[in-house]
Amino acid sequence: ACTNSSDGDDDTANVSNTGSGDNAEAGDTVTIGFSAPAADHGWMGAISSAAVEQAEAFEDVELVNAEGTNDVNLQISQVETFINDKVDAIVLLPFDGAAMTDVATRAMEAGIPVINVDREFDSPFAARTTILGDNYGMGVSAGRYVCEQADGNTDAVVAEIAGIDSLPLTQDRSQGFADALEDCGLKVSNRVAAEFTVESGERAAANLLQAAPKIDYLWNHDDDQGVGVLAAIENAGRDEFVMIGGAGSANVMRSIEADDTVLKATVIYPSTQGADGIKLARLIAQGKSMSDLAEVEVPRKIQLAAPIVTKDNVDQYMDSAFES
Amino acid sequence: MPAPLLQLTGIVKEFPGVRALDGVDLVVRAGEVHCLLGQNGAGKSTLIKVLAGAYQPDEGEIVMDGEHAHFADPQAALAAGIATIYQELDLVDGLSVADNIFLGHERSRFGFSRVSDSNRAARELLVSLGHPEIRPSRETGSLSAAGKQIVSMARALSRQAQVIVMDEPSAVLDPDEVGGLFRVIEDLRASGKAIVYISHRLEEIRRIGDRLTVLKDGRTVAADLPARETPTSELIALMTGREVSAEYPRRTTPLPDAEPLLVVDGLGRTDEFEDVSFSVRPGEIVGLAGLVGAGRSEIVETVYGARRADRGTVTVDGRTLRRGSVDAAVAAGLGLCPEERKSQGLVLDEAVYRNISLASLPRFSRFGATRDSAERSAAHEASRTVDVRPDDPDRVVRTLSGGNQQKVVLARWLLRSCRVLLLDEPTRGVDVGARSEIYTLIRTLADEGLAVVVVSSDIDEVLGLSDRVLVVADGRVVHSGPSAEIDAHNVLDRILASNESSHESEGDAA
Amino acid sequence: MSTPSVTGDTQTTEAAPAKRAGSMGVARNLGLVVALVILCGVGLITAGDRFASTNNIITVLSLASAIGVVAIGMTFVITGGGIDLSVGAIVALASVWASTTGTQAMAESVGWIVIVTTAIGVGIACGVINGLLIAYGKIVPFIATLAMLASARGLAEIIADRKTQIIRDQGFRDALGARPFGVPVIVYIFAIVVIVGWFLLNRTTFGRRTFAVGGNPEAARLAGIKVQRHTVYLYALLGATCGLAAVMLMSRTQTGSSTHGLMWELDAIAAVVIGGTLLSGGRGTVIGTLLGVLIFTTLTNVFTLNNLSTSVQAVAKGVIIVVAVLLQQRLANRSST
Amino acid sequence: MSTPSVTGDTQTTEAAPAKRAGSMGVARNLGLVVALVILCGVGLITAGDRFASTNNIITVLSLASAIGVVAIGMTFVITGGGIDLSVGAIVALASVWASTTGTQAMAESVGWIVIVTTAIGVGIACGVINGLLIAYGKIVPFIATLAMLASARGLAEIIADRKTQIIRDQGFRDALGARPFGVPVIVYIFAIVVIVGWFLLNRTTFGRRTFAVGGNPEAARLAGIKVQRHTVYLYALLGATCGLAAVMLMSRTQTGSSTHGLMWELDAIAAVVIGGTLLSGGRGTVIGTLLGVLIFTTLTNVFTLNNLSTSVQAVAKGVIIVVAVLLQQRLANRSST
Ligand SMILES: Nc1ncnc2c1ncn2[C@@H]1O[C@H](COP(=O)(O)OP(=O)(O)OP(=O)(O)O)[C@@H](O)[C@H]1O
Ligand SMILES: Nc1ncnc2c1ncn2[C@@H]1O[C@H](COP(=O)(O)OP(=O)(O)OP(=O)(O)O)[C@@H](O)[C@H]1O
Ligand SMILES: [Mg+2]
Ligand SMILES: [Mg+2]
Repeated sequence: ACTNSSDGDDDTANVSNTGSGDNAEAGDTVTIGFSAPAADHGWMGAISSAAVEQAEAFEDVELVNAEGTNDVNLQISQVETFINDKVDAIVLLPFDGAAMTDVATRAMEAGIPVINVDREFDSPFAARTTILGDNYGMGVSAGRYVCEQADGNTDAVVAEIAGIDSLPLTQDRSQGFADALEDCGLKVSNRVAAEFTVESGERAAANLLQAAPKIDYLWNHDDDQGVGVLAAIENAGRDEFVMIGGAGSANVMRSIEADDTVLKATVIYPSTQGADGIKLARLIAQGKSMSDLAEVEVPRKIQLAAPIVTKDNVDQYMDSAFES
Repeated sequence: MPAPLLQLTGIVKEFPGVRALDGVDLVVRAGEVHCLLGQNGAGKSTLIKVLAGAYQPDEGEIVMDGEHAHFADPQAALAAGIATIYQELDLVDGLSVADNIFLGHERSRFGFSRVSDSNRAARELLVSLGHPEIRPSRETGSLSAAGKQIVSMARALSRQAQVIVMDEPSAVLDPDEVGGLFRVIEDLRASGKAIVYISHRLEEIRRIGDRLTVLKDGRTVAADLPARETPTSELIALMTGREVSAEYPRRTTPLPDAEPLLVVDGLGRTDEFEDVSFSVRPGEIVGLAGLVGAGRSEIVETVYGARRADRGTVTVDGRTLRRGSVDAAVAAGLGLCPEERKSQGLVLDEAVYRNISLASLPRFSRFGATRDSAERSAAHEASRTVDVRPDDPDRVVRTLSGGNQQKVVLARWLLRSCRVLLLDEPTRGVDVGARSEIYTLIRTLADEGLAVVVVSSDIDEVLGLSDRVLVVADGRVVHSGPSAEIDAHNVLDRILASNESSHESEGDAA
Repeated sequence: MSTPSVTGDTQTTEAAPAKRAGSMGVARNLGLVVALVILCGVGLITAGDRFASTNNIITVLSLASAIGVVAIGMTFVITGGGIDLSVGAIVALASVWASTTGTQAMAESVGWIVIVTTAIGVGIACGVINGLLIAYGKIVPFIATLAMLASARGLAEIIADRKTQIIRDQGFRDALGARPFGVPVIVYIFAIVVIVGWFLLNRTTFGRRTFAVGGNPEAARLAGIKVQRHTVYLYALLGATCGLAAVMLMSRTQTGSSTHGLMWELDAIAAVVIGGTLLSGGRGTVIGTLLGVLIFTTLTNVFTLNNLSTSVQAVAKGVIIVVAVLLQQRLANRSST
Repeated sequence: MSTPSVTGDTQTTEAAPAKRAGSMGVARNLGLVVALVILCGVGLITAGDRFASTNNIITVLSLASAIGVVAIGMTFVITGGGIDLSVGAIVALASVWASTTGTQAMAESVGWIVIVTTAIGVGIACGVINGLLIAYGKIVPFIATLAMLASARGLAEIIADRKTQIIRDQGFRDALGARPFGVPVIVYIFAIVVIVGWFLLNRTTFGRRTFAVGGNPEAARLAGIKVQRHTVYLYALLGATCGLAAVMLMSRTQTGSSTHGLMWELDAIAAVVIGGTLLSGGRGTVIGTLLGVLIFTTLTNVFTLNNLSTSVQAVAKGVIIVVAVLLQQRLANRSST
């Protein structure tokens, strides 16, 4: 997921094999199957690239990378191929967690540990370990930030630009946002959905800005489409509101740091999950533990935090931001 | 005798599975009308397509003006001075008349169309063809077949060519229009152009031709015959290799005195035809005579339900048909052999036998599953009765010659046992030999008790074939009576009389 | 194993009537067979046993099954001169409708067949609406089915409330998840649909009329065929196959979701067209479609086995499609002359 | 404000020659105009000033511009009897190629025009490849451009490494971001493309030949038109408009990305077809396409102003498309009889 950005040696923001202890040492070579949705937006692209780069960084990992797809039928067959191939572990970021549950269970039954990334399966038996971001929590973080800024003003106009609306994760984010806002007596007055792409973000935002002539707070679910959203805001010459991003791309972090746009904060949705999935898969396949924990097994579930990033703490997160 | 303007020797053209041309020689001189004769499928159209650069010959050579010529594409032939009127109307329906005429050599300046200029030039051409009523700006698709044929002619003339090839230009024209066509051909001949003329109507060849070449099965069987003097019997023998009767088969038994099977009463469609009433008894053949554009096709199509009647009724065997419903007509035993074989009749990419059986599928199926062999053999038999060549029921219809395609459409309705048969131009483009067989066939069907309605632009044919004739002019029946009591001259007189009486109705009747 | 036999059997039978009609012979599918064989060769060379294993073949066939059933239905619509962009959306709607709590509750008391009939019923209903809009409303198929695409997916989202619906009915899971002789039920379903589809298109009056309606609707009408009604039947048939595909997908994923069948319209049409069915109508081949589907799924499988990057896969896919079609043409031409 | 004038002007001029050719008169677009007016009426009633504000109108026009330019190019290809599924992918590839660091570096020394010419050049190149495959390779347009769709997007991903490339060239930003008389440059570009497209289709030899090639390619060939070469020109033209659309999109988003233009193929074809251009070729209207694009863009705008949920939007969109087309037909029929 990295970059030609500022200086040369932070080249491995998401990838590190300089971990602690024995885990960094090469063990038996393991084959890991990786399948994810189509990289039709930056965050997903970052996830996949990070996973690939992470695997390359390990000399004892051989990665089999299936074609990214938004067709669950095809993704199921990819996992079946992994099972047929008897890979040592499968890292699976499902297009739709529930729909992939059955095949993941079959993989587990075949003795192949499945590491479930980002979109959770429907059954605890389908994965050895689950590592996921907190979609609901993202919404909550963004909502809390708005509440904080509004500081008791219950008349504030809050707008929301969601991602692909038919995905359950989008629903979770919106729900979290709505719930957090409700706590301080606010609600979303205008909501549109884009498609996680720059162009769709621009399109949706352009219309939204016309629908709401005055906005106080705008939460945009995804920083890739956010590039387009910012372009639309600039095109419309609007600056009366505070915008909050989502996911935490490097572009956005830099812009928060520079503090020269309406974008004042973003909520992190780690793009390191794919890479972490690979790491965990390797540990599990090689029978190792997470060396920072006393526990001898890799945990069942790791949920990543969805912290809010503002000008004040941006340097803390800059390194883990994904370049998109 | 002038030197040959164009000389083709040993032309061979093969299609997958057929040797369409098998060594054809043709010599055309300037200032003559050279007729090309041959049965359906003899290779006439293929030959002229080779000449026009639309096909590349496999063997043989073309010499034009004393020099070897090779036409890699139609443009090369056009550039060399050969313009062609193709048998199938090759116009673009969506374009205006003027655009079609100048397609490929548009009147333009820096790529911009000079609309008024080309409209003016188109109008001049159309006027010189005797058709000032066709507006150059009219959409070509809305013209009748005859109108399109005129546009094709105008297009060929617009090329200022040395050689003009005409493939059955008269097939869709009525006698009046053919007269106009011949005047144009005379002018061209007088100005030293060469014309290659194809027709199945021998009397036309007598009138206009200078010399003729006869093709049979892809070979030249006779060349350089004088067009006027060669006896008809000899020509027919050369073409077909057998004797053919030139007589119309007359009724042999008296017409049974039955109730009419088909009764049309007060039928009308706004702006097309009005107040058409007639009845046909079983065993009777009724002919609709008239000039092109008179509305005869519209009448039979409306009877069939393919167009929705605005007024009047159609009754078959005492039952009135639902308006505008082909289903009802077919269920009542009607069959229509439509006027335009390509657009209305044939599924071009299907095999011959499947086209023939199309209207009779239920007969060849059990529980919805087709009985292929029964279907094929029945269809094959039907195709033999009309003499489809080559005799191969599995051939894709698209690869048949024009006349043979026409026979396939006809065969469809022979196979389907219907009670009332409506035939619109059944012999268009059909050769002399097959034509007389089709006449016999129609007569046989009538004798078996069918009621038949025949539309044809060939007045002699209508009169010869039918028991009773209706003369249609301008959407009205102007005469009705036994066909024995009227001759071609009288028919034309009545049409003219009606035109004079309704002088104001000028419109564009093309 | 069932592929070779399915392909082999029907291949030869289809060849027969086709050959009789001029240049439409075996040659027509020869190039596709060669392309598929080359693809398998590449798979064998690059992935060896992993490619040729029974399991892998079953994986490819399972993947081909649901989309394959839709493609067979699409073959009829395209042969009949139409097109349908709404198939993916119909699959989604059918899967959602058949997996609502209401349907599942009913299935519990009546039996899993309720789920199946609901899915197929919804598919047929959507197909009939498409057909009516096209045949009687005279809306061009592209637009009518585009409208259906938007509406059906929207409706699926509303019904599912954008959540993935899990199928808990054990009867359904058992019946459709079974694997007689080690082969999943859905592969048998696909095989049956191919055989029935082939028979319907080539050996029945329905098929004959489909060719006529697609080849020249005016001629078909004047020959007494009820063109409009037939058009409705065609879209209803495709709708039914979409419903069936939804069932198959539900069996594979144990879910109903408004995101099922995303982009299937393009995949299905591509398989049909690469198989040799003319987009302009009047010419269609079930076996060609089967080969088209198998080529696309095998391609993906070989890519996965070889661990190509997604972007490189996309580029390669485009190039391979072009090469396969060119190959197909050259072979067809050569053997017809 | 520029919409009414653009529409108005060309509308009346188109009516003239159209009327000459039989039933193709004003009536043909009347239904679309009525649909658009009704839509605007709904917008006014439900969103009042927010809808009618200058800013909102400019927003709608800006949103219509890039896809509109592609749709005009698509009108030519479809009128000429083809179809192009790769437009969105070409837009993406052109935008990515024109925004690489290499191109931007060159732009810095030579000028922003480098970015523009690169984008249009890439577009033309892709179009020419499409055209060659279709005209000389004899691959059906659907398949050839589907292959291009896969390859071009894959290549765009490889070049961009799946990252969004920011355009930093100030010259480009200034030139294309300008707003003479308060209207963005891209709206002027769209207007010019519509006018030039109208002229090209209706007033030039090229246009006549396009109708002929689409309406009856065999007749066109026999009339001495080089059908194959013309086909290549048509796809190249569409490629050029895709390149131009990429430029417009880069100006609006300040980025080049492999995800630009996702699904534009369907949107563009839908606008063209709803405008009245026949998918079978031979008949096409630039003004109809313009109206089609405006209808779709206005629809989304009105939906957003009313804060409808995406699912409801989808259902409504499908229904509105059907109603608009039916309305269009009824009006066209009534005034032509
Ligand atoms: N494209 C083609 N493919 C295969 N065979 C063809 C093709 N075109 C013509 N033929 C065959 O070539 C032979 C000659 O056909 P052609 O059209 O030249 O006959 P014709 O003399 O013009 O007949 P008609 O008087 O009926 O018009 C026929 O047997 C026909 O079936
Ligand atoms: N599709 C059409 N649109 C507009 N006018 C048409 C159309 N078809 C035919 N016409 C007109 O209707 C009139 C009757 O034409 P038609 O050729 O059908 O008459 P007909 O008596 O059957 O002549 P034919 O001898 O050619 O069979 C003509 O004026 C013709 O121009
Ligand atoms: Mg001929
Ligand atoms: Mg007629």
